[in-house]
Amino acid sequence: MKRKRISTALAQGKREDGRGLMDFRKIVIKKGILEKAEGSAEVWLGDTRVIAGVKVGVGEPYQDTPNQAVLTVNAEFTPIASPTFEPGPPDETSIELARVVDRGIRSSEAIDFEKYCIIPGKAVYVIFIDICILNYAGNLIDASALAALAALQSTKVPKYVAEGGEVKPLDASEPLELRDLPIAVTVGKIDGSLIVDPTADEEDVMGTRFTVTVNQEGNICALQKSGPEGLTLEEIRKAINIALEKAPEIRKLLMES
Amino acid sequence: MKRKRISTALAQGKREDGRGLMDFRKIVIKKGILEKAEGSAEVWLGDTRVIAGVKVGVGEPYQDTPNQAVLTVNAEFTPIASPTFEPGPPDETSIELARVVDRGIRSSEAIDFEKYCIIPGKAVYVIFIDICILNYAGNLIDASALAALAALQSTKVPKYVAEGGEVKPLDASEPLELRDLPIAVTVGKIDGSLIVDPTADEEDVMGTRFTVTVNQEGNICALQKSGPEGLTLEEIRKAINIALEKAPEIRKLLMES
Amino acid sequence: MKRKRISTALAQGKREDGRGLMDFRKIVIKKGILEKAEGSAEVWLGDTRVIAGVKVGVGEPYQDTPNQAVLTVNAEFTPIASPTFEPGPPDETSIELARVVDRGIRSSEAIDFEKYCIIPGKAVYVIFIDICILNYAGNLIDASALAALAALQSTKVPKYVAEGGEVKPLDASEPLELRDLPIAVTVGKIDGSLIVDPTADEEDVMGTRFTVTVNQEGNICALQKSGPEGLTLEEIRKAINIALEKAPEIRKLLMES
Amino acid sequence: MSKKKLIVKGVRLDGRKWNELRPIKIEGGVLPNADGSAYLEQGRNRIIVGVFGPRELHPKHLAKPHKAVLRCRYHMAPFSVDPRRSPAPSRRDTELSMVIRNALEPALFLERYPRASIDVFVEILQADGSTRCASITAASVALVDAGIPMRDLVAACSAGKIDSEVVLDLNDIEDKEGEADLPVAYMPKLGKVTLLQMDGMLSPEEFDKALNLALEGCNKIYELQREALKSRYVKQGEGRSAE
Amino acid sequence: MSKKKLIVKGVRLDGRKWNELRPIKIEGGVLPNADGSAYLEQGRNRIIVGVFGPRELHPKHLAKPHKAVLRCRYHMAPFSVDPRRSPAPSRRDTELSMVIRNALEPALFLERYPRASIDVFVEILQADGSTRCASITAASVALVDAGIPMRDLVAACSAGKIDSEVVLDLNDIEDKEGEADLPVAYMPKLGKVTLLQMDGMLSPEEFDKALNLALEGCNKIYELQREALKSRYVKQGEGRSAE
Amino acid sequence: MSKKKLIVKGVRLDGRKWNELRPIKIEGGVLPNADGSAYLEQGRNRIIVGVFGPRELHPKHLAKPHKAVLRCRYHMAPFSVDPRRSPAPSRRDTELSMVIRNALEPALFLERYPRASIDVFVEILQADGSTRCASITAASVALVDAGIPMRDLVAACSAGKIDSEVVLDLNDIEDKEGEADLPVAYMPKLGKVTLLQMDGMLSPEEFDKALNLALEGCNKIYELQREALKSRYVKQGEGRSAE
Repeated sequence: MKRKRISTALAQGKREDGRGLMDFRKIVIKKGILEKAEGSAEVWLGDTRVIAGVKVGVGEPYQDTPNQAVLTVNAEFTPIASPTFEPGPPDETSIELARVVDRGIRSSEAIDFEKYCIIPGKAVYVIFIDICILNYAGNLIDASALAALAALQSTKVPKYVAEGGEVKPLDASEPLELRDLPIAVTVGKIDGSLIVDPTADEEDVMGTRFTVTVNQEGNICALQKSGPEGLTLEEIRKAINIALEKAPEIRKLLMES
Repeated sequence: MKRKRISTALAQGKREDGRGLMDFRKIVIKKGILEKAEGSAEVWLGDTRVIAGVKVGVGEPYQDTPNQAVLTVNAEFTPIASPTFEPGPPDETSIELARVVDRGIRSSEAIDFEKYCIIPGKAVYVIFIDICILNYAGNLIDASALAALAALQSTKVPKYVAEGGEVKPLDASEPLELRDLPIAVTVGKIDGSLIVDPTADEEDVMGTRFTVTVNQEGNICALQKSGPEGLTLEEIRKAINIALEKAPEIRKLLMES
Repeated sequence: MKRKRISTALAQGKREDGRGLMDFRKIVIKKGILEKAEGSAEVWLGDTRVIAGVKVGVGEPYQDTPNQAVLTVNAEFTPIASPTFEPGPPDETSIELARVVDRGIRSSEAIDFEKYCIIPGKAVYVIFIDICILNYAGNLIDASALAALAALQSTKVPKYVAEGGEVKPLDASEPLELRDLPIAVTVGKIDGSLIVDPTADEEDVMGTRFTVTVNQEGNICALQKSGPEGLTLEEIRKAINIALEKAPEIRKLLMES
Repeated sequence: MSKKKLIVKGVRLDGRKWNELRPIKIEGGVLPNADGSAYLEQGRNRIIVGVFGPRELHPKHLAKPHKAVLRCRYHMAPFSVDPRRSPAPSRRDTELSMVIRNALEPALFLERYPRASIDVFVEILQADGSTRCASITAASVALVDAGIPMRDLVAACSAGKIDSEVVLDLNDIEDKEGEADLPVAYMPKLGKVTLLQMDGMLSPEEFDKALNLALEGCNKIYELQREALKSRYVKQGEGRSAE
Repeated sequence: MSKKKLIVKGVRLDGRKWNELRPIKIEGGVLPNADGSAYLEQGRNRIIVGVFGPRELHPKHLAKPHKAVLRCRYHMAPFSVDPRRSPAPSRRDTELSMVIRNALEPALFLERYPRASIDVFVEILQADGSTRCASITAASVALVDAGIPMRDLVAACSAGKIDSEVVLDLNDIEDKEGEADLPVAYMPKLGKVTLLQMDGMLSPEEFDKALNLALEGCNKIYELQREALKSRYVKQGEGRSAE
Repeated sequence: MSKKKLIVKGVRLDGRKWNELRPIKIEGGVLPNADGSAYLEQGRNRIIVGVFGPRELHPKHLAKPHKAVLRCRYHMAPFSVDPRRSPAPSRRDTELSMVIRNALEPALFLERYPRASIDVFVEILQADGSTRCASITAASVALVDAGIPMRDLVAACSAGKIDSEVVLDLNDIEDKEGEADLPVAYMPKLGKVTLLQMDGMLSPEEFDKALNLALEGCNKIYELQREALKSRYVKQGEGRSAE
């Protein structure tokens, strides 16, 4: 029934909610909404609502990257976000979400990890991005990637100095330096039609979800295909082009927020 | 049926087991029952039977209290204590029990945490109180708080010295210094009657459980209300007065054991 | 039915698969099958198939053995090994398997733990033996103990030196020194008959499983009785003698592989 | 345990008087997917509550034949405190989930919904002291927003003792550095206290004073809850005392 | 692995001869809520066992149609050893729970109680070597105390090798510093060994000697179990040898 | 992030040309107990896959009324990587299990087996880069070996960018030190891509080139899968390019 409704609309080049196939829902971005986190942002994508918080601390680097900061991205589907979400440890979906957001930031080299090293091999900045899904109405990846980036844009990094092999905090902070703004654009395929920014209902009937993350220079910095159906080469190319076209629009919104 | 039996007795100002509303069951306290633990005690409250063991080690302080010893209270409901207890990680009830006992000790400042610091920021005494419920017959909080305190009274703290930034054990120990003896008194409310030291059957039908922990000087050092019913202001005041009256009696027993 | 078939065969002094009571199935041992592990081996015992991998690293010693290397044996029943195995954390059976293998190696003092200390109290070699069951067709203990030993025989230990209290890796390695070759021989009891190397079907109907681990000099270095039935003194003596007789045959195979 | 002065010339570090609540904002119906919801700010606390139910309870063996099961979860976002905390539930979270459930249960008609569950999920987005009280206040509004009948609204507020003074509505630093914390939940119409805990040390007289002050705070918050339910939104300006 | 002398002039560190048991105290029926129970001291071991059943098994899919399921849990109190241990079950606990179950099962008529469970919960309050044997000894008494029919009592005792000598009933330091540990459980009337493990190194001759010694220990303990069941309490004085 | 040269005079560190696959060996039917199985070597990757089903799904409440549930588990042996890893599943394992399931599902007729499960268990014995692709390649052969009908075989292969060059079939060091990794799974007969992920950075033109190269690799591997299924065993010698 839901399927039929969605298919009928798509057959006429429209979406259930009246949007065109290539239209995003209304995007609202608020940066710096929390005082206690070093960075934070809230994003609405239609009824989808996501908060990202950034916490910055000091810790040990990984053994194989002794002079690089550590980044950890984590996502939680809170049970308030949908009647079907249950409290508990992260499941497959929230792990994938966090990893796709992480990959976009990491691959675009948006953060200069070497700049955020304090004492090589001993102490580096540890940056946590925690994504909290408050209302689920589809397209969590795009919303979460955007919230993570907006939160990073609002992030103030507390200053530390190395003194005699020890790390001392200074009573100062400076904005996190971001070298890129990778934007995730998710394309869905329903009955052979490609659409952007799927709703929860559309996701339910979607055979494939394909996320393309695009950096400032129009390069691709992460891909993630999901769902039980395949894509033709033609569809892949189309989806890539859609993302290359949409990403700058969303980046513009982000920069103006 | 059980409910009716208990209510009928209470209506006549008596308990099922013949006690008056303000009577505790027989209390037996044995201190120093184990050789390997630094401190230990066993408490019987009627058929309720609880063992507390104290282990003292050396570890790192918490970052925000670099010159204070660390205290951890833990409670286990062993499956031998009741046909309905299952083995497994601590549930809500045993966590609450441990935290209420912990709060009484901590709030009364019975232990001088700064005294048990060895090297500020590096090494402090770590005190574990483990409470083991051996038989459940109601009023675990009062029995456990008493057992914990009796175990602390019997505790010998092994001596350590700081030598060149390292901690060295000495072959000596001295009694743990206790600056207060906080006593927990739990008041139950059944059909509007207030009682002390409820049995398991009484707990089953009790609408509210209210624990008042009282220190040596007659001050209140912890409160915990539980159960699905509310209390009037009048009932709260009565319960506080009951606890202020009962606590010294129990403290006397503890000191004489 | 299975039980009857096995019993009928045993009554005639034979096994379901035609073997004699004291015959092992065909044993195949391949050492050094993996390049990335410091040691590895694969063992087939009939259709039972087991891989053992040895990883060698550097870590802290246990507090009570500051100048000894650390050995950890772990076993995993992969879900590909049997339609009845489920993925998940180690259960009772795989824990017992790992501990019996561990005990044989440890009790025989096959590894000189003091030799593999780098800086007493600070840094020692950490040796992990991981046993991976690929196909379950009975007698996992004997197969796993054999695979673990064969993997140790193939192990190259990376060299480290202590320089000014720090551990430095050298670009060199040398074979792990093994001082003994403990062999586990498992004897099963079905209807009062003792057999060696039970199949999965035989294990299903077996009342007792009794593993005797024998070292090079014919001493006993580990025992493990399992299963819901008891053993008479007579049966214990017989089983020990079977193991003392069989162990050298298997050790010979191991040394020739 | 305190060294730093928390009251200077009768004024608390955030500028409040001893009997003054922090600025409060309550908004109902903020989550499209939940059956009921509420958002609350109290000082720097930011709390969002979602309510689901009465609905069928899974797994079924947990259902009760004669009444609904009330389930509460108090959960802190990793970025809600400093330093970042693990998203796994702590022992404190488990206890707070329980006391919140006990605080709300007396207000509900659980016996009307056999075999069902009512689920109250509290998400602490930013924590600034007295979060359990703020959670109960918000949950109460969210329950009404879900259309669940209630005997009374539950309003919650803490009192405490800092620098030897009894004060209302502790913030984070007052809770950590102060001498006592007394969180209270109250159903004003029914005159019933449904949450009462205490940490720290109070003489019986101080306890009486603190309890009365907390109840005054509850009454004030009760009014704000009712306003919020009427207008779906209420914001109490700065500098308004509990009297 | 030992350096320290464990036997000096024929006497062990705790004053025992090679073939001497530690002082033992057994008491049945110590727990009001359990169907059966026993308390045992052996040297500084302090062990309490509670038995429940035969009772309905939950969850039901674990029940067996033709027999009862015997479930055993060996559990150490955090303060039972030095240093304190975590209350979470270790791999050793899992193995010991299994071998204790295997040691008791041959004595029970599980086939009489289809779909039921018999639960044996062992709590180690203080551990001083050979706890698995002491647990089996106590569990056996607790099973009888629960009124559960048994083919025979299971008595358990360890032997071992220290300072090159075969000795009876290892205590903690003898277990840790000695050369071999051989825990044995035995049903004397039926002549069946139901637990047999070994750690360390023994020649076949030493094994024979140690096994026989352990069985003598089991026989002695068997008598104590029977006395305890008659009088609900038994205490064996110091200095009594196994012969 | 790379400093070390990965291509020297047109030759990769392991001697391959840019468009060359690593040596591959595939063998079906290697596990007696599994319904289907396959063993695969690709470079130093060693992977074994067992397939069970269609079989009844436990627990039953997870079963679907109109189709089978495909369950995949990607699991690494602790010794498969350097340094040793914990046997507990990582977040990466969880994601890879999911993308492998998504890569295989389009090839299966799940609708034919309502209420059943098909279980694909991947064990990585040694990992050397592009293991998710190798797992899919092997799983596909194991599914056929289990007699499970398929729309097409799924062949998988990675392409990537190292030292600014687009190359085929990344090994471990090329994956870690390179500039981009593009794992692809493909059903050649149906012309459908069923796995497509990317890590690193590629221009749209580079992506096109890399995707085409990966598909050529898939086609080559597809032939090897078919040979393996005919003869139960196939080994591709060294030095054969994808063209």
